[in-house]
Amino acid sequence: MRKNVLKFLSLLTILALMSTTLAIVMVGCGDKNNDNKNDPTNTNAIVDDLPRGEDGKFDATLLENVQLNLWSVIGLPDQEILLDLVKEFNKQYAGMIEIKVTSVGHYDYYNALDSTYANDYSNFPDVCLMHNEKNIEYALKGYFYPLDELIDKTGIGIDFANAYDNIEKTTIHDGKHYGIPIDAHGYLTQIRQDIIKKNGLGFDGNTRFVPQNYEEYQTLLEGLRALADSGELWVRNINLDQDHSWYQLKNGNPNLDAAAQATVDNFYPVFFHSQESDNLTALYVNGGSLLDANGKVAFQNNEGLKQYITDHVNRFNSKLYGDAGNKEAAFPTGQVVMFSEGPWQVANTYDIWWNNKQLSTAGKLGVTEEDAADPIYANPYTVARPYYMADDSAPAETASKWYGNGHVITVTKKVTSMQKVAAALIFAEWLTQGQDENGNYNLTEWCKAGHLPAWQNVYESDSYQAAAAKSITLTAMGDPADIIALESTRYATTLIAGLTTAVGDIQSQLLSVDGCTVELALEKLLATANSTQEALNLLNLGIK
Amino acid sequence: MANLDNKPVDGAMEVSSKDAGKILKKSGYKIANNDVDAFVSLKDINKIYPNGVQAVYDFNIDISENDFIVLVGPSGCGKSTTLRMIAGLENITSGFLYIDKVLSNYTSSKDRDISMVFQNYALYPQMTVFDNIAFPLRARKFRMPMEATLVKANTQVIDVLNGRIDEFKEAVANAKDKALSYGTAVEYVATKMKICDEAAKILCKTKAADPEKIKQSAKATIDAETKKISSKGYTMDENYRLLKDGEPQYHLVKMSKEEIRRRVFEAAEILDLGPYLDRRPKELSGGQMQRVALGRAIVRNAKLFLMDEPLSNLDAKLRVQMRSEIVRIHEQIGATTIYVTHDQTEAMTMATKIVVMSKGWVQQIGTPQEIYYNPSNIFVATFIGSPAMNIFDAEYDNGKLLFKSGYEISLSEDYVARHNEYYKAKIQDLRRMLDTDDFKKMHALKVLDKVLFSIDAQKDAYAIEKAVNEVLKIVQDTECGAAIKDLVSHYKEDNNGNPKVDKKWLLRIREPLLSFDKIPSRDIGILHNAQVFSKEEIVVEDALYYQKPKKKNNKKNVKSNINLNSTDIQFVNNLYEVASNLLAKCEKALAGKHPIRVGVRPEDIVLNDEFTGNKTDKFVVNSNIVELLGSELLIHSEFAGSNIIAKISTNVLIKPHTDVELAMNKDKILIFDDSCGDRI
Amino acid sequence: MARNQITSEQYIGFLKKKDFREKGKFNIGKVVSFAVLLIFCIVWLSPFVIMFFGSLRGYADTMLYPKELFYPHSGYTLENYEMLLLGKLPEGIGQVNSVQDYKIGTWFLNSCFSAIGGTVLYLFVASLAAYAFTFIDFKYRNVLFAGIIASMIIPGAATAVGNQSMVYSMGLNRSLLALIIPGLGGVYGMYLIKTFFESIPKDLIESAKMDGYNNFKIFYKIVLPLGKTVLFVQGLFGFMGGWNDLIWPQMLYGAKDNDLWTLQVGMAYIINNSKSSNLIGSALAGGVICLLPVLIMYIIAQDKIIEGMSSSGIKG
Amino acid sequence: MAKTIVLEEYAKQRSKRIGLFKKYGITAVFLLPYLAAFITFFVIPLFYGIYISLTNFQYGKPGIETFNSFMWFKMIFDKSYMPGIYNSFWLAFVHTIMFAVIMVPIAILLPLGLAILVNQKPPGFKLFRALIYMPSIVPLTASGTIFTLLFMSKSQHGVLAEFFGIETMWFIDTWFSFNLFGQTVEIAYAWIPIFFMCLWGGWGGNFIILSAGLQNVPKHLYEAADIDGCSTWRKILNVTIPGIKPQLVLCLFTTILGYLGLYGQNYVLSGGGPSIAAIASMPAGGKTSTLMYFIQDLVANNLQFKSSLYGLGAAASLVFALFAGIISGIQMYLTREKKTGTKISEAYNKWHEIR
Repeated sequence: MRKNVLKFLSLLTILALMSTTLAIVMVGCGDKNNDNKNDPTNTNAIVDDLPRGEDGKFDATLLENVQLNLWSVIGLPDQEILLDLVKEFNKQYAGMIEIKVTSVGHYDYYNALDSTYANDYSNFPDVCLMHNEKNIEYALKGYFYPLDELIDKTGIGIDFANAYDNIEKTTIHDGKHYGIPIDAHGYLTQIRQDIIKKNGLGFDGNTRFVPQNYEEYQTLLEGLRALADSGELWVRNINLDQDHSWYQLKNGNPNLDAAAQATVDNFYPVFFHSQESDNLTALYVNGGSLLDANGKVAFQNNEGLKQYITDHVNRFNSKLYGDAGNKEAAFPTGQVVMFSEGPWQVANTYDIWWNNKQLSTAGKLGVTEEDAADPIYANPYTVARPYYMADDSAPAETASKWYGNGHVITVTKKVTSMQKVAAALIFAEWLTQGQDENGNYNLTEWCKAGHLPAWQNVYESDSYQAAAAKSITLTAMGDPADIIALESTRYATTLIAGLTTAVGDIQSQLLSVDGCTVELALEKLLATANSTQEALNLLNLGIK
Repeated sequence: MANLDNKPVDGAMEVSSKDAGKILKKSGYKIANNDVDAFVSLKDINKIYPNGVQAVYDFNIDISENDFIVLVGPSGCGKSTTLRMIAGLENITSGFLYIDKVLSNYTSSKDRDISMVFQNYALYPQMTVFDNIAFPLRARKFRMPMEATLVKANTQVIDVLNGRIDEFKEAVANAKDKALSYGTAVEYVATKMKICDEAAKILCKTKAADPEKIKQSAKATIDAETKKISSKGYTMDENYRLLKDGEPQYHLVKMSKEEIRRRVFEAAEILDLGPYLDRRPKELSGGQMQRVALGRAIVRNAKLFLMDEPLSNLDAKLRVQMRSEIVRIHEQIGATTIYVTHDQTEAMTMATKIVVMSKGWVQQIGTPQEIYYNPSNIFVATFIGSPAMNIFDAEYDNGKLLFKSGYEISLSEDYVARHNEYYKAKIQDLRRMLDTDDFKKMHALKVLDKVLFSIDAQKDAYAIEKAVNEVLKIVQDTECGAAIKDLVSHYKEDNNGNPKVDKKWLLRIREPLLSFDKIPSRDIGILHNAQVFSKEEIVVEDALYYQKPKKKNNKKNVKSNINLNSTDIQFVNNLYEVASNLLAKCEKALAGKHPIRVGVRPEDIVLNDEFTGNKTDKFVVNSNIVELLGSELLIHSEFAGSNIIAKISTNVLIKPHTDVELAMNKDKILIFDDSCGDRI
Repeated sequence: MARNQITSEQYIGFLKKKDFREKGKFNIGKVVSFAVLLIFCIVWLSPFVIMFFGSLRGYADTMLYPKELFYPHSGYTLENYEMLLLGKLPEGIGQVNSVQDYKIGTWFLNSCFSAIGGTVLYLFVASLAAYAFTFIDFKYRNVLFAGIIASMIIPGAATAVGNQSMVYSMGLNRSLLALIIPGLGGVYGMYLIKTFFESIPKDLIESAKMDGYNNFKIFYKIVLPLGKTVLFVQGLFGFMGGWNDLIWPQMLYGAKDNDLWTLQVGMAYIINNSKSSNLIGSALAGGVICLLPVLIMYIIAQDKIIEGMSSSGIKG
Repeated sequence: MAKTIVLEEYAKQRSKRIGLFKKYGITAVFLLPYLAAFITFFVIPLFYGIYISLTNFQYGKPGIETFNSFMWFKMIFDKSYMPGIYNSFWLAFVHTIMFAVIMVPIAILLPLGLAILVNQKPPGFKLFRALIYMPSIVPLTASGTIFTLLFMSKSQHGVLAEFFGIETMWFIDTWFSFNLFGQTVEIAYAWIPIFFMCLWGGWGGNFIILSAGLQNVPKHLYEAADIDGCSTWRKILNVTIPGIKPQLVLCLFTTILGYLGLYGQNYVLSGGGPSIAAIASMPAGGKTSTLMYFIQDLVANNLQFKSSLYGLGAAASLVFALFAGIISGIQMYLTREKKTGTKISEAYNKWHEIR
């Protein structure tokens, strides 16, 4: 028997040697323009083949059909608007620049980026239109060029001064821009102002229905809860072609039979806040930050965030917060008064549905004259920024602000010809600063989908202000200056994941059988922060 | 599981049906039949397979204690099926099986206290030989006598301490130094000093340090034990078995490891399997495997041994050796054995009683000499004995046998008497049969069928009229005759005038004819032999009649689903026909000249000048092949139309292809009837 | 003999059998096993029933009347299937932020191609290798076989990145070949086929050799026909494996163009989307669509396979 | 003078050479396709994996890695070096072992019991055989959906919650906790849905192989056991189970490997389970994490880990392979063919001597 084992071992060693040599050989042939990948900051791989006019300056018209492959992270529904804009751009620059857009869903955009970069470099995109949070993380992985130098070289007039620096800061690392910011948006809170008005819980004499600060928000929630518990709360269903008559909770919804009634009758003023942006808003509004000066995880010692978490525990325990469930279904039936969701849904879906004409035509579907006449009852659905996040300890300059992420255009290291770089920059400049013939900015078209422009001149332009007046989302989102974008860090994924896991862990603990106390919640926050710190040390180890 | 020890209740007891169940339950479903005196007896055992093929017809046999019965016959004659029925592996279709006077038709095979050796040995591949043999002992509880073990152990301890301490010490020393892997030292001591394990254990534990103290404690335990036994109302006999008012008590208990080991070693000793006890079956040769299978059967010393062609897988030399071994073991153990084989030499050498079977019927039961010297019919004669008996076709003319080649043998007077008396008895027997009701019914059926199943006859009313009258005449004095008579009269009234033919009505007449239940199996056996062993070929549709070798039974041709309850069954080779033409033949035979078959065993054909006994006239034959078989010579030659074999002692050397003068030993000539093959 | 013709002797035997009422041993084993198996199957197939009925229930009913699973409040609707196959969203739901439209047709064809193609190719290659390992004894045969078997222990993840870069460097990933070629090295199937080939009696092969068959003819004419059953069995296991595999195709094509996706990857994408926006009905419908083709193929093949397996005696 | 050679000698050499070539040629033709696929898609990636685990390999940038002096292995085995990774790895290890210890026997005994029942050939056994195998052809996504629907909470109208009123929050609460080597290990309720999903569809292959094995047990052994007076239960123990030992060993081997590599069910049902705060951001930092989950988190799921900690994933999978190798080695040793000893025959000789 032993002779056999010896033979087996010898065979194994031969196999091992053979394949390791093969592996090294294979790996050797695999390295593609390695130096380009190692040092994220150098741009010397680019060949300067710019067509120059007589005066030595670059002239865009001399470009002959430069092909650009753009990956966009934008999903439906605002995907159509982006594609129209690109079609428009291609028409304007026909023959010179042609951009082909591949849209990869946010679910697997970065997975695709990584695997194509590693294994299938030939399919790697030239231009990436992606989230601004991940800009620095992927730049420092060696995916994107620093743009300032290139902008000067091509002479394309992108003046970062016009951009809001509170949004622009996520694209800057060691003073270099790695991406051109386009827009910004935060998570808005959807509010049933008709229920608030009907039950007389509005502010300044029941005329304003959006709580501007912490106390107003708290009183509104408690008021709704008290009424719901006593059964006097008036609610109605504003879904399309459902019966819109008011009814009090205690005598149940007239047009639902007993079985349906059983599943619907639990009422909560507000559902859990949706994960990412609300946590970051609570952190940034109260002056906190994910990392402190010397790069250590710091979100756990921010007083505001702690208050936000204690609110979570207390409000849930006192039945002010409801389970996540299906927010889109519970809101119109009057089961919940407020919930927070991304802005892209607001404009073209929620607004059209819930502020529909049926609510303003009296006589049909249980709508009384008084309901039809009253502007609030006619369009019960409104949207607002989460003003109530600021704790009293919040510093003045951040108290009225809120967190928002946005999109950014970057030029990838795949591009090795200056022409392509120029074309990309032209497109970026066209999208962000370009104007059509009667002076309104292309960016406004894009912002109509529910985004704030990252550029001041576009914000202040009357074309934008006119569009904003019409769109409920843009008016609600207000001034881009109030947006606090994510600090620029290479660990964005891990840090955001750390914060989200902490809050998520607490929320699910609340749902568990033995509930959750404030001390346990804070303890969990601390523990998760430590483990995130450890993950950071790990990543540092790996990246070195 | 039926418990083994309570008395079987008497089967013949008349009991009200209500409490019959209770009695049966109390006796553990064991019914004894006191008028059955044999140890194992089979009464009218039949086996009909679900597809209608009958494998065993009316098997009757009485086997007494430590008999060696051999069922022998060509393959497919139902011998293995019978054995499996006794073993309980097949259901018994009809008839009663008594093992040790207990009706055990439906007792499961493990309660029948039998052990079996299979043709392919059926050894458990994963167990060692020791485990294979010990398996039956470990598998169940046994009926062991209750013993006062403690008392026995302690008394033995005392008598060892009194006299044999040094012997004990030496045994213990022996046990240790040889590092016996003999289970434990205790068992070695126990076996060596012939004391029970318990005693050996006490001694070894205390190492007989100070004999006095051990003796006190032993005595104390003995008194305590005896007090306990007597309190329970038992008394103790000399070898410590518990008796209750004089009767030894039995209880069901698992056999102890030591007991198992002893028995298996004894079995191994008998079969000298010593060196192979650790081996796996697949590492053994055919002979060894067969001996292990035997060991497994022996070790349980069951009352009944069943062997299903155990030697058929062995080579010739080993087979001879194993045969003598089985016989030796049988004598040593003395258990009744039922042995199945298709090799007639095995049957002759081993059996005390041989059962020759053919096509499901028992041809003859008897001792080997009986079977060899006066076979009951031609099949048994040709089957037993090798080389086979020579058969000649000849004519019998009151006392003289005329062979085809003109050769003539005149028979002695008493033979002629026996011949005529045989035929008279046969004729009388057949006539008796033909008068029985059932045969009359068969006759009536034959007549009716001729009409019923031929299409043209149905048109001609007159033929029906005639047939029906004839049936009436045949049947009028049987008990169903009256019923048929009023049926026929009934026929006359309703269709008055025009004699309308009604098939349904004919079938209704036929119905009472279809029940025959009083035909004794002996008669059916005779008629069966007449069909099978008669000389001229009767086209017998074999498919239905015998157990055909298992063809791929595609649904079409095998009639597994004959609807036997329907009335329009058509009978083929009706028993009545067979009986009647057998009768005709016998009468003709009595009258005068009739064909006959003569059988002479090879050793009875002798050299004319050598043989001094009562021999027939000599005849000259040309020997074409001469085989030398050790001490005898086999001469193959042609005589009277069939080739014959003569067995001659070798002191006279016969060269092939020379003329030889042969003669037949007159009083060893056997005459067989032509039509039914019986020996006259 | 014509119908209903028997000998009188047999008829007498039949009469004896009738009045003795042959009582076969009442087989408790069969009755008990029937009862236990019946209960087991009912309990074990209830999830299938839940899945099927759940997928026939409209979106509104799922929310409002969760209790009425087997008879939905407003009757059975094919709404969920429409959503999956035609991409028609039931009203009352916002735009599900999916990016790729649902190309169930192409995904189904991709799945078929990769599962069937992969299995057939693997059967051919594995049976060739199994033939070599059983019937041709070359120098290091046993050691090599032991080495291959030992490789079964190593988990897939250990070779994941190597495989991935190998596939990309060979440029297989632009087509569906990347799902087929790596699978050809599978060990379990070859092991199964080898154990079965071992049960083929050696003398059959030797006699064929005597008649002048060379190895290929023996392989083609004798070993394959005999090995039909194990090829069927491995075919079933291979097809199931290929059809249900999710991690490997997702790793290869997960990201970009969805016309290279297999049905599993597509369904996983749909189910994740619908589960996040609480469309339980369409998630179940996705499950049913994944399951149906395999189910049909299994029902057709299972009788032959299990019969073949049992009679052929796959030892192991 | 030209070299002379005896003709016969030359003929022998030539035939030997051709023989050699023909034999190896044929084996090459037969073996080549399989071996080529096996080498390129298993052996080379395996050694490439080993190579990666020994260097600080960056996912995106092959070729620039340098030897990292067993950093990843130190991290897995040395508690003080990186406690988070150490804790989450060995917690996953404990989870995998406990689940395998519970699940493997069931996944062998249940199909064995059913195979024996089907082997009794009750009426309609063909239908039963088909139905029993059916759950295991269900793909992971489909069965995942069914079980999530079954185990969802009351507010999400899960079937168990609605129909049977079982209110436990399966994917949140912990069932019980015990401490092991000074650490408290919390067993989450989420393990129950995973257990049922594995119970439902994991063992179809075993059932088929065992029922095939049962057909080959020779009938006459059952008859012999009957005669020897066996009860049905003892018959199963002494005839049926030893008869199908080779199949049982094969099933045991594949089932152990299958459940050691448990990942799909955890990913689909509970996504690694309710997160444990202390190791929340570590790979597989949840209560239903398994070894494979730890590896997949590093190698595929979490992009940040994937790009910079790929080496750790490769190292972990090697440790896993080693560990699986040890377990299958033990299993093979335990189920090997026993050698024939000589103990009993010696005892017999002694016994024979004494008498």
